[in-house]
Amino acid sequence: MNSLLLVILILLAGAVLSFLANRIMPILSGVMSFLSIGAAAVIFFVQVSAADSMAIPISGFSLHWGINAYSWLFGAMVLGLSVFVALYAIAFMKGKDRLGYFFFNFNLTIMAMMGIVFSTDWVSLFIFWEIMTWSSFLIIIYAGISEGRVGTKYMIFSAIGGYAMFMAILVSNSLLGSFQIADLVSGFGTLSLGNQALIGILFMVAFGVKSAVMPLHVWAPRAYADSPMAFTAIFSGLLSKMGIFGMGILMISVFAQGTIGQTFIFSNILAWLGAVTSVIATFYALIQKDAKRLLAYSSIAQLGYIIVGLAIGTPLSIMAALFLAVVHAIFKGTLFMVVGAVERQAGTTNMEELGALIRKMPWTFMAALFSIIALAGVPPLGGFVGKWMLYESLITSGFGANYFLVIMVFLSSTAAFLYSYRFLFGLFLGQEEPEFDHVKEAPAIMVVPMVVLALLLLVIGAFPGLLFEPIANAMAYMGVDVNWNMTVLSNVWGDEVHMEPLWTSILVMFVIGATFLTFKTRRNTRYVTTKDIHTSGEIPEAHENMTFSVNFYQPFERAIEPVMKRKMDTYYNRIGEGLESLFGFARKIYTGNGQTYAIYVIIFLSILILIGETIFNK
Amino acid sequence: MREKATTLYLGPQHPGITGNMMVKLKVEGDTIQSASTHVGYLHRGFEKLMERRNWLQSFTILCRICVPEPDPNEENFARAVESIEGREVPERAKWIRAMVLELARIGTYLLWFAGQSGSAGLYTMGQWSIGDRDYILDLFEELTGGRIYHMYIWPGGVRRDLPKGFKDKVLQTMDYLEKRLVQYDKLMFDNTIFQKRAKGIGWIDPAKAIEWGVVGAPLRAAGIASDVRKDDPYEIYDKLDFELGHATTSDVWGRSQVRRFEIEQSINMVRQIMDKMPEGEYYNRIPNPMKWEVPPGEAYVKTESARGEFGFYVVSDGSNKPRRVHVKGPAYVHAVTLLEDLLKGANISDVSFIMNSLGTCPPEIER
Amino acid sequence: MDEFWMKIIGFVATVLLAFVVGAVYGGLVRKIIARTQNRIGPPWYQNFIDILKLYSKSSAINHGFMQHIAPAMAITASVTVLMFVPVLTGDGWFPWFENLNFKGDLIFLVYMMVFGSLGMALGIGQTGNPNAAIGVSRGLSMMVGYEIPFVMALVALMVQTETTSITGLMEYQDQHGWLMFSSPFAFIAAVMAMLGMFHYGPFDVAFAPSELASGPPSEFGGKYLALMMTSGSIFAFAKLVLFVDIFMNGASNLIILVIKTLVLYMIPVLYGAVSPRYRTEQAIRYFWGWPTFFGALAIIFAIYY
Amino acid sequence: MTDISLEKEQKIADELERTFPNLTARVRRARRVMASLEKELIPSVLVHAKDNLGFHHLSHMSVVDWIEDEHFEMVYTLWNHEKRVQLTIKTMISRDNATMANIDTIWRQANTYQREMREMFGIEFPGFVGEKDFLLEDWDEMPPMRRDFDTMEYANKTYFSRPGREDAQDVRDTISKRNGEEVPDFAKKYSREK
Amino acid sequence: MPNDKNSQKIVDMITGFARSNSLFMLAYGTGCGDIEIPPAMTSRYDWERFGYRKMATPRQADVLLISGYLATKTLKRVIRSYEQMQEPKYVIGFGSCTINGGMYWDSYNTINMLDHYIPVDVYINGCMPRPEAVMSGLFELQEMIKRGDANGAQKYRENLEWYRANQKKIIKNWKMPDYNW
Repeated sequence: MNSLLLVILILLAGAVLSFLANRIMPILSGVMSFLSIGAAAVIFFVQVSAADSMAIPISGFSLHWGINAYSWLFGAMVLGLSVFVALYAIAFMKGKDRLGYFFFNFNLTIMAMMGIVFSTDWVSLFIFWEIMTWSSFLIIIYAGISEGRVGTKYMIFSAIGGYAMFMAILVSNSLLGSFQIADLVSGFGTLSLGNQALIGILFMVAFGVKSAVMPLHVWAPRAYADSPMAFTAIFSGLLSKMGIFGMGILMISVFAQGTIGQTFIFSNILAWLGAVTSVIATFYALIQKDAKRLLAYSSIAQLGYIIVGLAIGTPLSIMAALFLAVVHAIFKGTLFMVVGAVERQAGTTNMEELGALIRKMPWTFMAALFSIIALAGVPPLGGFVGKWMLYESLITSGFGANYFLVIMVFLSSTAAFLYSYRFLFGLFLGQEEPEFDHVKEAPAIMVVPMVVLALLLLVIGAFPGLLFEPIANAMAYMGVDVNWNMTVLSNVWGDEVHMEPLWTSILVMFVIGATFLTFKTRRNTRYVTTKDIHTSGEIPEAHENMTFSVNFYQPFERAIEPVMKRKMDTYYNRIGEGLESLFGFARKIYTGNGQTYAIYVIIFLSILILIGETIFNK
Repeated sequence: MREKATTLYLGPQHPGITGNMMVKLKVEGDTIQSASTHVGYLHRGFEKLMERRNWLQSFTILCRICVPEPDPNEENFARAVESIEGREVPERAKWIRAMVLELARIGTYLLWFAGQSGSAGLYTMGQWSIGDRDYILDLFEELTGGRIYHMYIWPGGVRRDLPKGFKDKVLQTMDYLEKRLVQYDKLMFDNTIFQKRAKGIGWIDPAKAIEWGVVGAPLRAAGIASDVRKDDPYEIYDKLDFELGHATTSDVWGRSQVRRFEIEQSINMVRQIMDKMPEGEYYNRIPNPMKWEVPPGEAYVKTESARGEFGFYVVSDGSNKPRRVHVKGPAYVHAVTLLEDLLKGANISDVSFIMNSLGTCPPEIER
Repeated sequence: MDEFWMKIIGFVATVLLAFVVGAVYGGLVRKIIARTQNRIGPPWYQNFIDILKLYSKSSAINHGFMQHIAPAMAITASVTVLMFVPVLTGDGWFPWFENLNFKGDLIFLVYMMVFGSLGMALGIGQTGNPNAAIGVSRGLSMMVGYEIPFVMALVALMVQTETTSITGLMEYQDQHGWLMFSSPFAFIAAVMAMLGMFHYGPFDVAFAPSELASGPPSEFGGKYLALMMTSGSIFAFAKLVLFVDIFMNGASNLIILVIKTLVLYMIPVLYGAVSPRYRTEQAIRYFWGWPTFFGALAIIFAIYY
Repeated sequence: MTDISLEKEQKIADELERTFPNLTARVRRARRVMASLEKELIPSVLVHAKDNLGFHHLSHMSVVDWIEDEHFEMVYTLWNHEKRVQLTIKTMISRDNATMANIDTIWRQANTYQREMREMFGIEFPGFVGEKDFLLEDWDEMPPMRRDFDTMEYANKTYFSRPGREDAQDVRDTISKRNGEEVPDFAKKYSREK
Repeated sequence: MPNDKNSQKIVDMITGFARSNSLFMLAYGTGCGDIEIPPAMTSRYDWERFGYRKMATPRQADVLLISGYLATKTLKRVIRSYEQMQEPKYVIGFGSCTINGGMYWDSYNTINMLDHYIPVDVYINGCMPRPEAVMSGLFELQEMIKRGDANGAQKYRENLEWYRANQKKIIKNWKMPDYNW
């Protein structure tokens, strides 16, 4: 059997099996999911090769699947992270109800993502895209309808994206007469500029929704924060990367063919959108008090960098974007798992209440620390490599506006230190509170995936070449040639950063320093509790809060007040209110019941298929 | 369940606090939600101790009530005793007393410059002004024998006459200080950063100021010309020509302006005093200090100290010991209820700044 | 093998030099500030005594693992930054200094400088002292303020010289003269940002004693404080050398190095001695005002250079 | 201030006596008016003085322990900023179960005074809110400012005292011998052993 | 050789030199004596010449300067601050009131003998001691440190029970964390 089909079928079978296994024993359903994803991963990494391709004929039309270096990169990312998350999810979801429902959709989402990666024609990509949207939507509403109508928001934006993609596919088909992605790439140059722009914008809206670009990001923070954390790791780490996957195809290969690629305007607008997204999202992230929402905004900000990198379009910047995409999947997946572990163990993720979990959950802290260092882009971990390439590519691009773009990106990533610290401080550091005395380290089955992924970041930091190789292959497939070296970063001006001496230096100094601290007057070094601090000689009473955790960055908030006054969300809400009053009857459709939504989704699908049929048969 | 707001202890062991007291702050972010002043770290029970000491012995401990500016204590108590007893004070003694009070005021303002600028991080100013204050202390040392505690003003006059050549030294010091003031202006008052810090901070509602018990420079900064030296003149202040500091902004900046103006006025007043001081007796001797009895009576006397109205309520029951001495320093109101009000909604950065601008002096709160 | 040992010797020598010069500068600064304040001030070697005294403290407390290793992280960052900044150029008196330094990259250095602060911030966070946490919040907020003009200046330099490495910048300066003059706006922006970087002057709000007691290092004493001070001395020196390298074409021998760094160091020190401190948001607004304007000007200047 | 006409002072005293029949007011000297009455009327007199007579400033508030007569004397000192007159209002309250009306609704700063009086004299102010500890901490003896509290006895009981020298001899010589220094001439004239 | 007596002597000399020439004082104005500290610190007397410096938190300080009388409420805070300091640490009693109560000998709220509550290394008498006296006291402390006589902290550790008993006699509500040296 074709290995591509095998992967998809195993994942699908896993979905069905885990749904059924729930009837026998709830925990089995997680195990089934994990096993199927593991098996799919094994097949993917062992069996799948570039030669694999297949076509599934459906009523005179066939869906084409294949694999290339670019899609292999994303496929590897999806399955690689999913294995860890699925393992984590077994323990995380233990004891919750409706596990069958959860794991069914969980597997289905991963299957859909693999399907997207495998698709070589727009139709099958679109089908899997919609499956991905629905299954993820069903998981968002798994916990019930929340007050912000998160699911509705997500569905509305996804529908906009879906329609946009559908339109784009139809337009390109009517112009070029083919659904093949490769045909769009080769034929794009022949289209008129207006058509190029139309197709480009429509596709960009479709992919932009999933990767939460600035005006289309509104659904993301709450959707990320309200899903179960085991899924958010996938949602933010991978699902958003599908948008990047599509954008990558467009930006790297499609646009390069057309005149639009040469006009700069399109890619520059996108790059600035990406940069503005990252700045604003970063500012929002650092005023959040819930760790989940902090990470959600941080995801949006990080996706902003990736978009900047893609939009600039130099080899180094594309490499940076793809590198960041992979690293972001790893560290953000880990961080959401960390938050999930904290939520499960301590019962809350409110950074104003939590504190001092470092002594109770040291391994989780370690995973969080490494991921945060990678997120902040501080050397020597993996995040730095991506950031460095992004900056260098912007600075060496030789285009005036890009120099200011680099300042925007830098502002966002410096401000990211603020929320990075806030995250670690809010959850793991600060005063020990008696109400969290009972908290214990998460079960090993949750800790292991986190720690393994965190260590992976360390390895990537030391040997970025491990990641450069597949990325360079993918870019070569897309027609961009890059040189890469195992441990040396270099830009087009010939400047280099050597990661190995850096690592040596850091390691040696750190060991010397730590050894000195540990052995100098070791006998007289004493551990004291966090209650024994300098409080101006006073002894605080038990009920008094000695952790500074509310409005942590208020001075900074005051400085950025002018920017923060306007919130995109309120505009949408106003539009939404206007629409709601206009179409009062539409409210009846939103019953707030997940199953009704599922019916709508099915109706939606059948309408789409009907439309598709009529067009195909033309 | 712990409180939402963070508790910050500003003091007693804290560089930002004036003296030894504690302001407990509840903060969210860097905005203060509520503040409460806690005192008692310096409580020595002066009022109780004075019940056990005779009238003259009381003077030795009295001056320790407010450390930065001990002379108004002595002068107040002396005047209270004189007013109860009806004792005449020689004219020259009155002039000398006024001189001592004004010198003390200059010294205190110099110390205040250090506190106000130090709380804003301008340490150079403090180094200069405290160094210059030492010249005033030198004058005191020559006049009274003590740098800080003088025990110089007694009932019936002052303890000693001015030493030889003292007048010239005083005038020289005043000339020196006047020159230094120009440099202080450059360093502190003309500094834009200082102005940015001070303007609009610690605003007292002028309409409520009197009712809240605001006195002294903060009240004058609110646009209300009120000064015990003018309103209820004591010693020879009605014979001196001086103006009051005036500002209408009612914030830290206004208070700085008022004090800056008044230190100049005090220098002028000292010059006037040295100029107009009559010759003659300096001490209307009391009979036998150890057996000296003061007839029954009571008096509430007040002085304009550098921080504002400083009051003494003294009751005598006819014995050789005071029946009751009650001291009311301006900080008693400023540093407790007023400070708590002003800090609500203020920034953490401004706590010590506001506190200094009110002239907080904990020992006079708790005595 | 000889080369290897030469490198090790050079490594130790550079670190020692940085520490000694940094600590002497610390002493000199105290002396100079004392002079502006009409005082004699401590002897120039006072910082050595202080550090030695702190090392000889016989007891120490810590609140947990993170606080324990935080100073180690700080010194790691300082030394690593130093390693990537060319201390001396050309045929100096000490040939080791030149060979040792890796080819430093500016973006890398900007990020590496944060490593130590982040480590310290984590250690400080574990102490649970609210004053320290407020200090960290202020320090990090202000960092966002001054990094922007600083990076703008760096970007302007990189664009103008078409290199991102420090050695590249110095080679450019060998041919075209000091960047301080050929890129004046970048220099102005960088120096204004430097005021914030050294935490002197109006930008010491993170350590404001009258507000936060000792601020971030509130709970650090004895050996921890000693290692922090050592790291601080090295870091201050490394930052100065970095500035001298990118704007004044480095130094070929120690005397010139000392003169150049000292002159540069006096800017924040003397400005600091006569300035009260800004509140945090005022400081951020300051950095996003004129310095950023000059930074933008510098970039525009560099584009059309 | 040679022209001492006590007109405005007399007017205030008359006005007060007219409004409160039980009140006795007298002018003591220029700018000093004193009034006394029973304790129940104190809040209304204060409100009247503040709102109608212009005494906005509460200068001072005190209490005197007349232990022989078994009562406390409450003293309120007000100041009129426009007319520059000081009004002292006095009343007597019983020493056992001493209670007094709470006036911190009239002047906020009275809060502080009342906290001190509660702590130092044991006077209760019904309806008064304020932190219990003001100057003292964990004090469980008699309120210390009451005249029957003996501070010396308490100090001897509680604190260590360093024994002093028995003889009252001048120690300067001993010190100078120990250090090997000469007593300077100017110091000799203060010596008790001439 | 670390065990060698002579080398130990040299080490002691160096640490003694460092410790005595770098005295960080805890910024704690416990009483009215604090008014003479600013002159001593500032341009007239300038004690930074000798390496003295004020430190804001006890963790970093070496010297606790008890500037004057201690009210019982302050005593509790002083003990807390003292116990938070790190060894070697020294205490200077400043002013007559720390020695025998001074003029507050009969007050109900001030302690009379400081050395019964925390170990005092140097007393400075006078009310108020002039800045010169303060500095002379500090010189004395420097000499003691060099000689190795300033071992108050050791005394405190060894006689902790006695000190605790004295302290608890006055401080009724004892809610302090344990002393960790």
